[in-house]
Amino acid sequence: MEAVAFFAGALGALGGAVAVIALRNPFYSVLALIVHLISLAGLFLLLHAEFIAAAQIVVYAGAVMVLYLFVSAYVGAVEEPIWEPIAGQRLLGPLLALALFVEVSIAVIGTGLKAIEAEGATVQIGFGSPAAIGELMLEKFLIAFEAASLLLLIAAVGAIVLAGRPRELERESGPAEAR
Amino acid sequence: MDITWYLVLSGLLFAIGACGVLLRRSPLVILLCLELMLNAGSLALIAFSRAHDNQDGHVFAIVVMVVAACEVVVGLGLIVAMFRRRLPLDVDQIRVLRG
Amino acid sequence: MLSVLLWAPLAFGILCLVAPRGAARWVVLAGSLAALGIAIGLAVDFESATAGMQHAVEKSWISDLGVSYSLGVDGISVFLVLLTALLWAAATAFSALRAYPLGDDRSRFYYFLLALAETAVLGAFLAQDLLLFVLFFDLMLIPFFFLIGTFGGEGRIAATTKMIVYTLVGSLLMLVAAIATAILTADGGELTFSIATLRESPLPEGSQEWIFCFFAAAFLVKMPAFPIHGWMPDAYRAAPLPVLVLLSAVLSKVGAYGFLRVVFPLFPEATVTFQELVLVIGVASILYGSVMAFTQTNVRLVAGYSSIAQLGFITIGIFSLTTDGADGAVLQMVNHGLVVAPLFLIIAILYERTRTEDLREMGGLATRAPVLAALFLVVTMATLAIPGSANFIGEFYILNALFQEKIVYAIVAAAGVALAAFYALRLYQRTMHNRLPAGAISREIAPRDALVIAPLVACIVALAFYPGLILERGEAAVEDKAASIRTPVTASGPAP
Amino acid sequence: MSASDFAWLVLLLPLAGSMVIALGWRALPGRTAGYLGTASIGLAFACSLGALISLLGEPHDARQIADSLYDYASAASLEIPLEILVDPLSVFMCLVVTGVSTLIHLYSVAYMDSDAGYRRFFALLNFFVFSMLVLVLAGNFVVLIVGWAFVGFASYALISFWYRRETATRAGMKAFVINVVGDVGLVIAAFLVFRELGTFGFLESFEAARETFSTNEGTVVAICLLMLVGAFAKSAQLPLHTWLPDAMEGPTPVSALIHAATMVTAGVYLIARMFPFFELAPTAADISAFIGLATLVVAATIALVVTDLKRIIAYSTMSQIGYMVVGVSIGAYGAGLFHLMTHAFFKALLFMAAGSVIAAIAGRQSIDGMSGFRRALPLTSGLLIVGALALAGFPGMSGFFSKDEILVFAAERGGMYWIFAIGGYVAAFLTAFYAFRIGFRVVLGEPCPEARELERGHLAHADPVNPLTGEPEDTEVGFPGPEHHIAERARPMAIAMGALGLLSVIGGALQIPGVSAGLEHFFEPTFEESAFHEVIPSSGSAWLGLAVGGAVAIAGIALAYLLYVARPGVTARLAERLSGVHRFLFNRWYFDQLQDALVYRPLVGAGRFANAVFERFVVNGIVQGTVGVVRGAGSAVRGAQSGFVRGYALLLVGGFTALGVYFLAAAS
Repeated sequence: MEAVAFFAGALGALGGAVAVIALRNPFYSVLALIVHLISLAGLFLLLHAEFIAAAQIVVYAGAVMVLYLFVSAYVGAVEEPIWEPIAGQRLLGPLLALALFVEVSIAVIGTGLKAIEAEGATVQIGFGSPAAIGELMLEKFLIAFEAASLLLLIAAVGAIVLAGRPRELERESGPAEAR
Repeated sequence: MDITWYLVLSGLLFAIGACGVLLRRSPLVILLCLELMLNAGSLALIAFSRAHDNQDGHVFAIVVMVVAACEVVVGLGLIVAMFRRRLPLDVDQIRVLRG
Repeated sequence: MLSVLLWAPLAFGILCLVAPRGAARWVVLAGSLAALGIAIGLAVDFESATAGMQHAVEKSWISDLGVSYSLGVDGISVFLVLLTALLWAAATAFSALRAYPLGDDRSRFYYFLLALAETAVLGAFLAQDLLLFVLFFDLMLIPFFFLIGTFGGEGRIAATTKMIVYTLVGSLLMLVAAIATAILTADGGELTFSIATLRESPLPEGSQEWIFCFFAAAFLVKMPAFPIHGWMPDAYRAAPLPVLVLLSAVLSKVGAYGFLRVVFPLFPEATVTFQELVLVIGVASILYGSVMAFTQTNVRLVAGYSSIAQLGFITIGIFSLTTDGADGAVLQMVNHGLVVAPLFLIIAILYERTRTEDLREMGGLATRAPVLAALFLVVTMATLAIPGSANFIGEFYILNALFQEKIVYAIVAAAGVALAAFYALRLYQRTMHNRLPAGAISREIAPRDALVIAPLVACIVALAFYPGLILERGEAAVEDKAASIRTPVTASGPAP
Repeated sequence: MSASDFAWLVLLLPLAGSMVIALGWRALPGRTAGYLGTASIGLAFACSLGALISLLGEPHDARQIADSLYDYASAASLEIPLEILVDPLSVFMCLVVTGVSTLIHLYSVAYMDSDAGYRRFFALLNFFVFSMLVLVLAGNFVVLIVGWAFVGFASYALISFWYRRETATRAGMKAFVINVVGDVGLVIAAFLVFRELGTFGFLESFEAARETFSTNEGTVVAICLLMLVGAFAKSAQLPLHTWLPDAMEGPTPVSALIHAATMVTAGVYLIARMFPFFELAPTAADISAFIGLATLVVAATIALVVTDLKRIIAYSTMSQIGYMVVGVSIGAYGAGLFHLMTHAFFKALLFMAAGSVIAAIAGRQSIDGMSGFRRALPLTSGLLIVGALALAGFPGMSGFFSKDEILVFAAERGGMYWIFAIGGYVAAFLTAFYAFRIGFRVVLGEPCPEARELERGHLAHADPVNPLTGEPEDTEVGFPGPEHHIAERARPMAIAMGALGLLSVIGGALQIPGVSAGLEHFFEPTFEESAFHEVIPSSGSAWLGLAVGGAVAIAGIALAYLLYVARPGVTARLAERLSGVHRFLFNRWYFDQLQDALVYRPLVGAGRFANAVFERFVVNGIVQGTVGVVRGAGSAVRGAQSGFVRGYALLLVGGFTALGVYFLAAAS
């Protein structure tokens, strides 16, 4: 049963991922990513990470992806040219990605991780629950938590600055004595 | 289910994301591929958490989410700014900083 | 206390970035004055009999690498710290009082860089951890790069590039050498960068030698010494004068100081091996600097090459490997700083009056400016180390020590003293005396400039009455360093 | 108060005077600065007298008092206190220096009156006196060197006092640099003393020297020769003399004080002070005596042909110092110092008179334009003649006794030393001749236009010009003031000159063979250890020497009278007939050119060469090479900086992959 769930989730995630990079229209790519994220949330559930799974769906697949959708709709569908300007990129890119995957696989299967019990440790009830995570965040990882919140704030400010009206446009159109 | 499966899956997703970053030219899609890579990382973190019965990985997954959110905000901001300045939405055409 | 001294300038520097534009310079000035106050306190409080560190601060910083945040002053550094604080206050005040950089809305940046540079230099003088020293040593480069590159005169880009190429090569060699020292000393054991600990187990002679060369390269470039002074003329020509004051008066000392602080205790055997080589470099610097100084026509370069000669004296004093010589060198470091700083400030004033830095087009400025002329005359006499000045006592100690050890070098170096008389006097005469050229105005020194220069000259005069002040306080620490050369700790088996 | 307390006061007063004038320059109206300066030196003179009296009150063998104020620069193995040595020699020098200085200050009060640098002048002049006193009172080598260099500095500052004149600034530079060469010699001598004897103190090193060195040992000869470099540079002896004639660019009182009466005799003082070393190194002492003799003769010959009034007196100074150097080098310390004193009197007087004459002729200095001032300047003319008589060694005058005493001493030592006696008398003849070349040409003869004008009560006035080059002066600050002052009209000048005239006449009475030997006796505590202490010419031979000297002097004066008064015009024909000799002498034996060619030009050439070739190719070559390497490396990897972000990403991933391979390899 668990295996079925895993493969279903894995297939969804992989399919979504491949679709993201394969589809020509960014709008569809975003939709594919949503599929991918939801499948991933399923996998998280299998790993007893209920809170993360919930956050994944609500925050990621929900809020963040909506942002992507808006932007891609705003920008419009831009077809990428077929012609590749960088010599070797077409060939080397997938090759390196494959090499990366092979390396990770070797690392995971072949060498260092034999010590991990196949099924993982037995976990208590409450593992991955919001309560447990919250406790960790506010005690052990308080500084990381605060740093993350600061980062968010800065990002928000940065986005406003970036997306605001371009300065020079303002100057050009603004009153002459501004300069 | 063997934890190894999750890890291999995570590696595969990461490789796919990397491949996308290397191949796609629309900044928007590159951002999406970055999300893929980040999520592959989250998956590995949570899998390790499960293996070790240690919830620290969960916290890091949340932090990764935060980072992803920030990146989205800034990245999309950049894209919108580029669009409004009528710059081409193609990373290959924005190459003033070359040697 | 030392931490406050070290970080106060930077703190004020950061404060100046958020201060209103008009107040920025006063904020940094306040910071440098605060540092000066603390430095004076340190000097007053100084215990002259002990060779060890005083006011030491010791905290583990990067424990895995054995790097600690460890500060301290001893007889060698206490007056250098005071000199640094004094000259920074002077240069900042000189800039601030004349609202330099003129009409430039980057002034906050300028003052911030000044403050950053002060912290970096103080750090280099205070650090008792090898890696910390190297970090501060390299940090000094950054503000000066921007100060010259942004606010400099003609040719500043080429000048900074040259300077960076030179000093960066030196710095990198030093970084490698510092890390190698720690790793080789630890020999698989626990890493430490503490100078005091490293000193107890010196390296085998073979590794000492190449590490010595790396350190020496960094220090000699910084000084600069002949023949690796190639960055000096361009940088001196381009740098803004208040910055040049610091570059010439303080930064050059860090190199000489490094020999005493790092090289002597850590690489005693290599020091003995290379003594002759460094002496040759020092004597060559003296002669070359002097001869160049009296053929130059640019006033900055006259002062610049004279600095090369003076630093040559300091080098040979240190490498006489005696207490006398090194003590004289410590005194001479302070003297040279005290002398060259007002010299460059006066050059700035002369430039305002003549609109040129070419000696051939200057002259006659003494007429309406007796005070300026008197101040300049005192500085000139101290530059040429007239007996009766503290500079003379410094040179006397240095040459006497060398004379007892290596008589030939001492006699050749003594020729430099006579040459100094010529170039220093030439600088004074060609600017202040003879006829006033067309276009030049003889005008008395402005009160705001006198406020900066007069105290420096007063320091020169006061020190002339009692050079023993520095000699006596430096003696114990210098003796400690010189002793490590005479009787090196041999952990690496019996000496051959 | 003990003698050393007085000595400290002697030092302090001129320094205080100098500081007060220098710092209060704006607050001192009119001649206040001048009188202030004079008073401080006068008080110093009084204190010197106090030191003398309290020293005489001490028992004979307690008349060498070393006293230190504080540790000036003691650390490690060096001990350098601020130390003075009060003994008959230093007190004698103090008396001469402060005494003559007081009078010259007084003279300057009026003479410099219209100069815009009045206060600067007195501040510097007082500083000079202070430095000179440091020099003579020094109790160890370091303090001696300090005083030595300070007088050099004061001399420089006063030579180039009129700094708008390029000739003056160049002369100042020359004087200073040559003096620094001397300083370096002295410094190295001190190093050598320290190395061998382990001390810088005078008394300690003298004692140690007698124990350590054997006679004529290489080291002690080296020490003495190095000291001689210092002494000769300061005392303008061959070949380091070229600065002294140029130093006449300074104001006349400066020439009188520094370049005649006091500073230039420092070398003589040094040799006398260091006599224990010189007696251990007779070779060095003989070299010194021969150089003194050479200077004596060379300078006297040059003085025969030079036309600039002040420069004639300057060469005369060199020549007279030659006498003193001969004296102290052959062991006639008392006689040498006696001549130092009398020379200070009459040479200062001569310069003062010359200053008065130059003022009367509106600042010109060539004696070709001067004649017949006897009625126009009665006082000046009279005192000029008195000075010339004393210089010539006319019987009864001060110079008569002091000069001959040296020569008699030389004869008394016999053997080789006869050369000095004979050479000295030859030079004495030349001296008498040139002394009256000045005297007769200025005083006698047809009055020149300026003199006539002055007889009618009007002081000549002309636009100021540089007396050497004739170019008009830049009349802002830094030139001789617009007005001139002559002794007949300025009381301070008259008083100072009168007092010196009196001293020039009676100064010889201190030590007349067979009558009085006050000075010799007074110096005994200092020179007690001297080997030549016992060499005292009998009064018979001394009187014989005096008779020869007197005769030579009168002969010289007579020849001068013949050539300049009885048959004017002969000299011009003589100069034409012997044009080669004349040109040689007029160009001062080509010493300047020699120095220029041997020292200055090579150094400047080396600098130019270094600048043009070395700096450009070698020093810059290093950096150019480095830059080339960096640039080459840069352009090699430049292709990678394509600007394609994805290209960079590819490199990044490639790097990752490579790292992964490395880690996997390392782990397996």
